[in-house]
Amino acid sequence: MESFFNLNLLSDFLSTSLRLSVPLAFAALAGVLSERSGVFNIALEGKLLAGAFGAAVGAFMFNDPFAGIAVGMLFGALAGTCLAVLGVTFGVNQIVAGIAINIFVLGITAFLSRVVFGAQANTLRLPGFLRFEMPYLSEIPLIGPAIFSQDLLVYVMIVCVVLVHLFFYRTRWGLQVRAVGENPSAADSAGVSVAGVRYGCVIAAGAIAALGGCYLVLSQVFLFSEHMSAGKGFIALAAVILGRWTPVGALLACLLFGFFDALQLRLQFNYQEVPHEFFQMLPYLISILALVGLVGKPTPPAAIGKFYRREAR
Amino acid sequence: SEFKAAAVLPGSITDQAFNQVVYEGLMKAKADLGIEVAFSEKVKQADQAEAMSDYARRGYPVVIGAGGEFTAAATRVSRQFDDTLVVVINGSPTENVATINYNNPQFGYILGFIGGKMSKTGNGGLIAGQEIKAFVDIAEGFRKGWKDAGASGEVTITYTDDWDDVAKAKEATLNLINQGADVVLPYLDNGIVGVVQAAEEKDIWVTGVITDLGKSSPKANLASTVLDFASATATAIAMAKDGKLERADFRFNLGSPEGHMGTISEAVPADVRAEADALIEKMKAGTFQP
Amino acid sequence: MQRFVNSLIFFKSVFAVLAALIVGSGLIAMTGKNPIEAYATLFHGAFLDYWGIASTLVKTTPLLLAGLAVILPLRAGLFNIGAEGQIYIGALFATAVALYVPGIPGPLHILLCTLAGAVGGALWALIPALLKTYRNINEIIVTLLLNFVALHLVSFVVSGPMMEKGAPYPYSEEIPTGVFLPKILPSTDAHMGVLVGLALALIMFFVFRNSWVGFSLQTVGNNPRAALYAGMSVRRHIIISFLVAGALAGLAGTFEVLGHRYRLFHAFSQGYGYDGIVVAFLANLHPLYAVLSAVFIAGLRSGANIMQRAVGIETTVVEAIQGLVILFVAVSLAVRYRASAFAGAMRRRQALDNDLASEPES
Amino acid sequence: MAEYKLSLEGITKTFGQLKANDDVNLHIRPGSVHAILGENGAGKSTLMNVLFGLYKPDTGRILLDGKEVSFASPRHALEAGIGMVHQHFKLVGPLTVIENVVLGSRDDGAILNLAQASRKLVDLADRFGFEIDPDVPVSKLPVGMQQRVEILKLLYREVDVLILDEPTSVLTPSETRGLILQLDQIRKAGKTIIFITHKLDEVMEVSDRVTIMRHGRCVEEIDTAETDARSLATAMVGRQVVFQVSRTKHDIGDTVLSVDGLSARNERGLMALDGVSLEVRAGEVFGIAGVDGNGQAELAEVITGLRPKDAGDIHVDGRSIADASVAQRSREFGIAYVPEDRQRDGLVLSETIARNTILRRYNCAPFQHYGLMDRKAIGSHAARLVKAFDVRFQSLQQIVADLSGGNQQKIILAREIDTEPKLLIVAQPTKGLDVGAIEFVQKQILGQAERGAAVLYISTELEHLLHVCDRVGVMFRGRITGTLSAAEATPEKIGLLMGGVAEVA
Ligand SMILES: Nc1ncnc2c1ncn2[C@@H]1O[C@H](COP(=O)(O)OP(=O)(O)OP(=O)(O)O)[C@@H](O)[C@H]1O
Ligand SMILES: Nc1ncnc2c1ncn2[C@@H]1O[C@H](COP(=O)(O)OP(=O)(O)OP(=O)(O)O)[C@@H](O)[C@H]1O
Ligand SMILES: [Mg+2]
Ligand SMILES: [Mg+2]
Repeated sequence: MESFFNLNLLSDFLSTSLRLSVPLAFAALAGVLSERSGVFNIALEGKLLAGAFGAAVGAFMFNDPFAGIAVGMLFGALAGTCLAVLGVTFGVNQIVAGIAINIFVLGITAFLSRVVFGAQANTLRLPGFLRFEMPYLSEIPLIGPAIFSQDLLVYVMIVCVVLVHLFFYRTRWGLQVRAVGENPSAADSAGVSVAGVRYGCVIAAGAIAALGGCYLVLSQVFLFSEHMSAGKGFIALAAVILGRWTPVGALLACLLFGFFDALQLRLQFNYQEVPHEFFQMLPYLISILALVGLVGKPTPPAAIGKFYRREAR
Repeated sequence: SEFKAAAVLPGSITDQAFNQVVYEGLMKAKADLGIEVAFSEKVKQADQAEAMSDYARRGYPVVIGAGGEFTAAATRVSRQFDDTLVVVINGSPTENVATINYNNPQFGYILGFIGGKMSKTGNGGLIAGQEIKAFVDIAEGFRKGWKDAGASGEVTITYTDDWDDVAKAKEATLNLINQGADVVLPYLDNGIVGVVQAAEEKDIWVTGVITDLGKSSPKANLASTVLDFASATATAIAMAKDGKLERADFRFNLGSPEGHMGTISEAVPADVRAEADALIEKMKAGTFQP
Repeated sequence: MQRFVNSLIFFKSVFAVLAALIVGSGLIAMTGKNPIEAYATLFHGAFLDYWGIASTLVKTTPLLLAGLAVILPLRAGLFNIGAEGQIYIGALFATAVALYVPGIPGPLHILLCTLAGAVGGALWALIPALLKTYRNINEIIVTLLLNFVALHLVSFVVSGPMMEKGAPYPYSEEIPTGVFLPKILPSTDAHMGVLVGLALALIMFFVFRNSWVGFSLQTVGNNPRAALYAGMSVRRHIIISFLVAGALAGLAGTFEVLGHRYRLFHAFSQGYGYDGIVVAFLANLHPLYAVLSAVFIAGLRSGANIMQRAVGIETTVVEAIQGLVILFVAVSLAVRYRASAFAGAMRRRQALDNDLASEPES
Repeated sequence: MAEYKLSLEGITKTFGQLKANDDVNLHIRPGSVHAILGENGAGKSTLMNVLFGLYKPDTGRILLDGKEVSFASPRHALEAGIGMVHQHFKLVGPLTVIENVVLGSRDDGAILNLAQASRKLVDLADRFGFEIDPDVPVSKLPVGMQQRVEILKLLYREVDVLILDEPTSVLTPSETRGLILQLDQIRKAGKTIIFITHKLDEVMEVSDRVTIMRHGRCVEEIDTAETDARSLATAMVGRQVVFQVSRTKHDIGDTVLSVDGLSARNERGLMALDGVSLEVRAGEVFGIAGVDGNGQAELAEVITGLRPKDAGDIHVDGRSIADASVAQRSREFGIAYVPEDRQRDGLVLSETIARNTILRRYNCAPFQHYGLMDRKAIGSHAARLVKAFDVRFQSLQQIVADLSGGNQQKIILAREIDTEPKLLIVAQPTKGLDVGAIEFVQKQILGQAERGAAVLYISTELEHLLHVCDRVGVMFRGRITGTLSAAEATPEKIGLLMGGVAEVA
């Protein structure tokens, strides 16, 4: 228990928490963006994976992590486009479309990774982003090492959250997104292009979620492995709801999740005699408790998951 | 007719670990013996019995299930198909089924012993996907060896709940390192990569138990044993072809062609090596079992 | 006429499957295998071969029951993403009764296990239902999170208290042979569970269509305010629909254990609960179509397995093709509104006849 | 300048088999107020939706300033200077008033400046005598307020052509006056207004020209100066309309409903009812007047059991109904209720007509036996109701959403009245109805009183109240500020009470 109060350990612990939440946060932010426009995004998992694969391909081909980001975001955006075409234009049930995309991405990335990387898939060490210490800031005790000596993508994530927040509440288009997600017919009558807004949001969401995959590959493990998203997209989905469909809320939810995931690793260490499954349940149980504890009810965007067709009433 | 062998694998044949090694053994048998082989990878647990019986039905005289979780299904399949020999790797001894096992505590022990000698902090860490018997045996041996080496601290275990999640494995390792472990042993599939990366970054030792990490990571590898499932698989198939594989439990000890020491780091001093060698000899001779 | 329209709609899905397979054949060709041979194997293996049919039926059972567990609450406007967790807890309860309540004659014991499984699933579903009704907490997230909790709970149980001594892998002891579900195809794994699933689908269809329970459930789903006004208790509907859904999913887990696994394995479900969502939507929330879509997905899976074994096609290709098929079928179902405008017109026509026929004489 | 600001030529629009607009021609002069009249379901809203780019016509063309235009979406219509107030509000509930107002407008650049927009909006509202708080979420506003937001949204955009689809249906008389005066000014500024309403006096007052639609066709177009309300009504309905439903004398019996010191809260937790007491006797029609949002809706909801009470007591036939459920109140105590918001509360829009007619009796005989629905009984019941209430529909299996507003209202009324209730509560039953339908609805309600039911009639339309009620209670801020008998009630007296100016004992 003593180790908990050791400043270095604590700061390492916070740093682990943050790192575990970054991919979640990108995905959750993407979820917020697309669900606020009324498109349910169960495809986050697939987008993360597509992004991870793209990042690996880009970094491998061009030997440059920025190329990895570019290709990763492109692949994510493609997955997003696919969801938009199916869900917004064709009116395919968005959950089914999302699940189908997940399954497809899982198969195709595994298949193509064998084609692209061949046998070296798992020994490869791709160029990536390294942690750097911010001058002065990183010397602040506790949070300095935890927050101010991370790599580029962590800061990109924080900037993205702030940008999406400002976009939602300070810009004309953000207002349009919120309106489309609540009442597309009203937004339509006010001169907002419902399909346009949804396409924009879902494709952008694909690119943002892909950044989470880029982080996995370019900042964490420097290689691509099959199904490396490992269910993070679904946790992100929960974080979207826990964060009440707001960018900042979703980030907090992801941090909470990352915190308890890091904590469960630590608790396993400290209490070897307790069955580890109980610690592994912890992040999920805490999330449920957080929901119970929060006051007021979370109300999803009213039009979420609904196909909008003008002449239907 | 021509001899055939099939393997059913729970994971991906490119996982750099268990599944890949068994797959390689199958390919080795194909090349060495000139037989026909088939395999199914990433077979979900629910489909394992079905996959094995399907191969049996297709007339494969040998069907291999890669992993202890096949034991239950194997019993039923071999009951149903008299002409097929069912082989389970890491299975628990079962009537009518050939099981291939390693003397896991020995492998864990020797790594734990070397690790314990070399640890500065006295703390070691083990990382596994799930709590399966093979790993528990290795862990037990590792702990014993660690203690016998006279290390001061503890050996702790972390389960990641995912054999392939590289990022999670890496974070779990970093956590162990933060808590003071400076020798870690991964028992994972794809996840091993994450463990090795963390070890390299934090400049601590890793010990490999299944594959020789000295080949992929000479810098961080302290010592590796090789549970050469590939050879074991190929050996089993060859024996089966000659009709010599019995429906019983096979156990490979440390020091056999199928299970032996791998690379040991230059950093390990000669006296420790000598002590280790002596222990290995004793285990081989059967005078010592951890 | 109506039937003709329906069959057109059905065939549209068939065309979609064909289209997906054509796209997928590109992938197969990339691996150097012959797509036609591969597909012939898939189809034959899934629906024509005795063993293949058995394997399709085995997979159909949990898919169908999980699908029904998604459909029912959705009628009342609630999303049950938690079938997966309910499957685990149902299986846990059933296994416990199978292992620890001895000395009961076989059929009765099976019944008892089945009941226990249903109760287990229902209890697990009760948590989100109560949180929804009394705290208005989003049921999607609670059911999703509880899946992970259930997974770890079962994992704990089978690697701890319930674990078979010396087992190489986390699983429980084998259940007594007396509680094995009877087979429907001799010497295969195909068990009776699929018949139970079918019966339950029929019952659900009948209840939705003909009973006032179906009426009120649908009213609650369509307009809860109007439901209150109609004197329906929205809370009670939420709770009951979740309880029943949980029980259905619990049965899926139970039949996995009693039907062909014969023990409780760690992480045994591997996504049946999530597959249930696909089944439900491909069936357009219709209990009878759910039978079709469950058989379809099950066939795809078992056929794909056989294709992998017989032709040696990599699983990754098979996975990608499965995704393609679901995508294409989903698209074909969505493009239905043209057809359904037609179907709607037909319905109105027919209804008009009904109107005329039953107009009270004056 | 072209002779016509707008011309619609040969517009046809079908839904399934229904021709909602059938070769409609409409010509609107610049700077005029053009009224469109027609029964419920005549196709007025459909025509306007076509004009506004929401619906795509099957055939026909639209000319704006003499040039052919085609609007792919409302955005194009707005860009061409055409704006519309919809009959069924197009508001985004969780957004605030000001956010709804600026939504989609493109003149303030990328960054929202809500403060500045709010000032502009408040100025605008002041000019109309509308009181509005720009920062309240729209969903928290009563219906009347929402109507105002809809109108302000349009005015804020400063379009050239204003389409107003029943803008006055939930406004108070004084608000209606404010709007009409403003419309006059707008016209004087050279703008063109299309005005849809069912209130003939409004037509007579504001419009320059009137088009009358029936069954999807234009049947008449005439200068307002050349006609009068009575002939408009006749042209519209196709028969003579009695304007004042006259009350026949009937006996007033024992007390049916007695409400005592009733208090309750609204969704926001604020006191909506504050010690209301009243009594309604058999055969009596008791009217509740008041500006929308003063507790009328809550009163009805508490009596029917849809809203919990904080204090007070309710008796029906001398028995307390405090512990009775909604279903018991309806079935055992005979309380029937026609809610104000028919689409939100009274109907399941996506269900068939047949099923909606049994909504409140779905599990009672004869519609079910042993848990099973009796389709035949349901069908013949529905067929009887739609016939008796003259509902215009295509099939009983049609979903209610496809009916026009008036016909939806008739279905609710039919369903409620058919149970022969002891107490009938009706809230805004004539909202959005055409004159013919109003006459019909009022007759039905009076018929219930004559049969011996006690009727609680909530309405913001004073004239209707004065025609129908024996007594009128006026609500203001959750209290009944005065009760007047039919004889003593005048619009002036009630108007004073509605503003909370006087409290009459
Ligand atoms: N989207 C739609 N789908 C199907 N039918 C529709 C649709 N919109 C309108 N209708 C039908 O078209 C006809 C005309 O409706 P419309 O709303 O234009 O009438 P209205 O004249 O505005 O009536 P009201 O005075 O009640 O508002 C009605 O029978 C209505 O049921
Ligand atoms: N004009 C009519 N006269 C008599 N019976 C009718 C009439 N219109 C409808 N019905 C019957 O009333 C029943 C109740 O309608 P409802 O909408 O509940 O049908 P349903 O249960 O939805 O049927 P379906 O499953 O075919 O859609 C109808 O099934 C039909 O048999
Ligand atoms: Mg209208
Ligand atoms: Mg129907």
